[in-house]
Amino acid sequence: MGITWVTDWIRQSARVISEHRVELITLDREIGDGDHGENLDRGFTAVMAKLDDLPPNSVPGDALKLVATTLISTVGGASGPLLGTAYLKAAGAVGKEPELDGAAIVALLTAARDGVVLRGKAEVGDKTMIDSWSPAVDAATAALAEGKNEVQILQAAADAAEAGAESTEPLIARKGRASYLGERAIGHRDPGSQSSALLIRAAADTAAADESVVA
Amino acid sequence: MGITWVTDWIRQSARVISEHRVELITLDREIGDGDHGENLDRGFTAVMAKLDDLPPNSVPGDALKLVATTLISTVGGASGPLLGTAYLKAAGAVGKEPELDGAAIVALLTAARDGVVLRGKAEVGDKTMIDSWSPAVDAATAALAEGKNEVQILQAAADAAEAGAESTEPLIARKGRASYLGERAIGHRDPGSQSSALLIRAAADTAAADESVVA
Amino acid sequence: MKKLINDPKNVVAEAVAGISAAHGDLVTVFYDPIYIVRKDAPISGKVGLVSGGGGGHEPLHGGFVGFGMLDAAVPGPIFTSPTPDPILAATKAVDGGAGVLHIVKNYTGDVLNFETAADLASADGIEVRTVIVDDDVAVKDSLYTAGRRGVAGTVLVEKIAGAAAERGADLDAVTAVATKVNAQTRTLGIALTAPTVPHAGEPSFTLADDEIEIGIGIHGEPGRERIKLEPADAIVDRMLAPILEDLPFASGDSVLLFVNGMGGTPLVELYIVFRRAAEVLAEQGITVTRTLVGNFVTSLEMQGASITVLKLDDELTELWDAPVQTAALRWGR
Amino acid sequence: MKKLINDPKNVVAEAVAGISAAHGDLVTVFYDPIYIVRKDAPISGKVGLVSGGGGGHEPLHGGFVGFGMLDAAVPGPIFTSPTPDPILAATKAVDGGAGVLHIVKNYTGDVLNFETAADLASADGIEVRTVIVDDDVAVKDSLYTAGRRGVAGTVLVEKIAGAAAERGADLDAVTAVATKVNAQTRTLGIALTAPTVPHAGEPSFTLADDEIEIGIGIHGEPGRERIKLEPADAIVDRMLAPILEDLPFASGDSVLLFVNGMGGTPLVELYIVFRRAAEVLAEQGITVTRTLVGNFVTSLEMQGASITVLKLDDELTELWDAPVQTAALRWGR
Ligand SMILES: Nc1ncnc2c1ncn2[C@@H]1O[C@H](COP(=O)(O)OP(=O)(O)O)[C@@H](O)[C@H]1O
Ligand SMILES: Nc1ncnc2c1ncn2[C@@H]1O[C@H](COP(=O)(O)OP(=O)(O)O)[C@@H](O)[C@H]1O
Ligand SMILES: [Mg+2]
Ligand SMILES: [Mg+2]
Ligand SMILES: [Mg+2]
Ligand SMILES: [Mg+2]
Repeated sequence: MGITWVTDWIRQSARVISEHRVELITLDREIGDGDHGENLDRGFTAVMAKLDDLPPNSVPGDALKLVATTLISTVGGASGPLLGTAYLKAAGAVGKEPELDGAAIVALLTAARDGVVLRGKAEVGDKTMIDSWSPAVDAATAALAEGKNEVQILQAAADAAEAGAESTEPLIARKGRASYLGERAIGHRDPGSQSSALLIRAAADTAAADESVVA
Repeated sequence: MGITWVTDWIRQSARVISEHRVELITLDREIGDGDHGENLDRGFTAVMAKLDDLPPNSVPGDALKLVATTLISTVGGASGPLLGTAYLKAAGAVGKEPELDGAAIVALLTAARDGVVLRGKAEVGDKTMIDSWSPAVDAATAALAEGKNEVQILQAAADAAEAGAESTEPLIARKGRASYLGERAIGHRDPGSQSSALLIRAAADTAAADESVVA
Repeated sequence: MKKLINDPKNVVAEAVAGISAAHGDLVTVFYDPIYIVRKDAPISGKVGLVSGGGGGHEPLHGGFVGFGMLDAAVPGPIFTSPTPDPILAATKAVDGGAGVLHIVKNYTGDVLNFETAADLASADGIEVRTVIVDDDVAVKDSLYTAGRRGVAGTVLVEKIAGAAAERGADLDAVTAVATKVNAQTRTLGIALTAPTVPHAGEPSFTLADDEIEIGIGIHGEPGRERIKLEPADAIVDRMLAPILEDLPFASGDSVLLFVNGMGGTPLVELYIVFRRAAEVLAEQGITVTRTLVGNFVTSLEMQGASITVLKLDDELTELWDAPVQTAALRWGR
Repeated sequence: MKKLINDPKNVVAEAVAGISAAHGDLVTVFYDPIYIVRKDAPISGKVGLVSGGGGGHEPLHGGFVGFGMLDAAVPGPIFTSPTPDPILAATKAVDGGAGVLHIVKNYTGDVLNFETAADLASADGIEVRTVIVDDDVAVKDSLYTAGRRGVAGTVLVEKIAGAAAERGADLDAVTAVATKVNAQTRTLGIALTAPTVPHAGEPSFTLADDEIEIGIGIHGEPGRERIKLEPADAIVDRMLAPILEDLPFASGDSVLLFVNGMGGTPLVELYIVFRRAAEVLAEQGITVTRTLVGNFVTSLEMQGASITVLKLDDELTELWDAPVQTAALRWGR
């Protein structure tokens, strides 16, 4: 999978974030400050405005770096630098490769997750986006070991990320704004874990669509 | 009628104002600033606290003067100086007389009304307490001319004051806070006309009660 | 009703106790009756400035007592003008032998109670003048009505007259400059929500979620007109139109632009209002040379704002710039 | 949602335009990206002070830019920390060669975005230090959490560090005094109502008519606890208890007592709160030697208040008293 998939993924990301803007705002209003959907929507809208300027012979890493720098300079809040670093590290992991195989996809996801941890210092169970990213990385790694193809690897990651987002509901938060709430955060899904699951699902969906076009 | 009637009247005034406190606040909230009931209740509560200190051989004028100075120094707002002046002028009108006949009652009411006009410059139809006081004075004057007794004179005054208060409802106000509302004051009764009607009714009721005790 | 208060009857007494605790370096607070006096009053030979009116408009008037502004403030109960007693006591407390100016917002109650106090003070040999502030263009003025209300413009009158008094102007001159400021000041206010008077316990009026009141006073009186909520810029345009028409502000004039919050409106919104108001004045060729933004003349927790425009000249500008040191307005020292 | 705004997306941009129109003598406003810089910046040889964070807390931080306080403020969108770009631009704009101090409220977003900006500024050869403000005792502190929030105490850090920088202290010294103020400051906030973020359009949380939130932040985050409304004095007692326990304020200490309004609470209520807070401190033998009352660190139109206590010594008192000339805090000039 190459630049077409990555740009499709990015476009699809912008679409799902915009569609789920209100849902993410609502989740964040419950245990945060009510801006998460607005923040990401502002970021991905800015990404879309820049995507067409990407030079024709760009590789996946170039597109990921564009997302990274744009999110960092437009999102703000906690999610801006965290997701920005995720894409930045993902771009670094895939380097100048024009085509990404299963191993490269796993490296991309792993680097993204590690980027978030590097900046945010959260662990699984802290009720943050890490609760989506880490299971996704684990599932992708397992799928690769089982010899699955790129689409299957991303689908496994997306399934795990969605389960991970759901798994944040009963938790007390230890990072981010929800941590101020103590026990009152219980019963609410972490907005960042939800948006990350949406982004990873977008990766899987666009990979499957590209595949079927190619096939 | 002498000091007993006046002090009964004052006590009954305090009672009815306290009973109608919320009603007067509500009327004032609709076309004023919502404090009229609170203002008069504060004033008459202060009057009650001082009434027992009135020397034993006081005449009606002394009690009326006590009401005047106490209202002036405790009510504030527009109604404080206006009603205060009314009682002050009423006290002046009855002078040192120990017993008030029908003519003295009419002089008392007339002086009270004139006191309010002196300070507030309102005319009948301006949607103020004058719309109660002036008809009351007119009715009392007519009743005296017809040879009615003190109780009947005060009852005629009270009936007219109540009708006068009701007559303010369709009016546009030209004085007081309600004048800021223009046409929006239409349909609301002026709170000051209502409280004045209550005070004049209290005069009639206590006169009747005293009479029946005497009789 | 949700308020940070104790007994509704004690709101004003406890608030002035808070003013005393917070600003004891500037003012002395008296409690029975309640009035607030500048720490170093009376100042011999200086004209004393006294203002007052119902409580619930803080920082007006207590927050403006101090060097270069008021010598005393007399707060009545919430939205109820004070009785003559504390006005008289305050007048006596600040008389330095050069006479006292009463600055009175034009409400029947304030006018009558200050009138009585002035009579009593005169009887005690204190020369008292009175300036009635009536800057509110929302109210039709006429000989046959109570006339225009005094609203946010009061702060400008108090500041400028206070500066004149501080620099030694005599009673005539201080009265003249206060009169001039009032004559050159126009205000219009609007409300998004109603205030709740503590002893009443219910909002003074009810507005639907998409309604606002235009031409509101500062006592929870309903305004002249109720309209649907509009964008801030449209509301500002509506507010400025009658102000600019009423006092023939002309292209080339210099003005002080004052955007006042009603107590419950956050500063971020006041700045949005200010931005548009400055834009409109610029379009008319009117130069904003002095500015004031904030919650200065409030109506409890009411959400809303007023816009005040004062036509400046060199005299007024210089007096505005003169040092002032009060709890709510301070510069130059 | 009822607000004096135009398009919710333009709230911050239009508000800073209003700040520019109202306070153009003190600050210069940049729009793309948005940041506010002291008129005479950069000042050669002076340590530059930059703070910032989400909008909606006005006058924080833009109202504190000027002589003796901040050199620049960087407002993000409402309740959203700014991105590194404007922080970097502001840092460059105020660097006078003596280094720049970032004053950052402890929120993950603020910390991360300022961190990135500091890295980029260092790469450009500017020496940057960061002080994280975390004065909120409502939040349990621990290595394993996001830690305490930075709330109203931020104003005190900005004022005192600003005074130190103004009198020529070097970057180490300014950082040290800012760190000290933060270490000696404790705050607790409560809310009677929730704010409504413009782009969200609905209140951040819902409170019944007789409920209040204890331990609230400044972003519409719900507090730690919801209780029934109580008289103001009881609420103040509840607020002060954890403050006084947390920092062992001792009998004989001198403190600055700061009662801050959340934006929608009128001053009259803040004074009632102040009165009781001063009373409680006096009972504990703690002397209030400096005071601040008003809406300084707000949360849009939220009704509520916070109480901040700062333990003073001669150094901090002197720096607090030093002249300051900003839109929202001014004395001594
Ligand atoms: N330290 C952290 N590590 C990982 N993710 C975090 C951390 N802190 C916050 N987050 C994520 O960021 C999300 C909130 O993002 P957003 O609402 O955009 O920013 P803010 O909290 O500044 O308003 C949270 O739901 C959580 O998933
Ligand atoms: N100029 C006036 N002449 C006679 N009565 C007046 C005048 N102005 C106001 N009033 C009366 O005063 C009443 C209001 O009193 P109150 O609410 O106690 O004072 P305020 O208006 O200062 O709040 C009005 O209802 C009206 O009857
Ligand atoms: Mg958020
Ligand atoms: Mg009234
Ligand atoms: Mg009143
Ligand atoms: Mg945020």
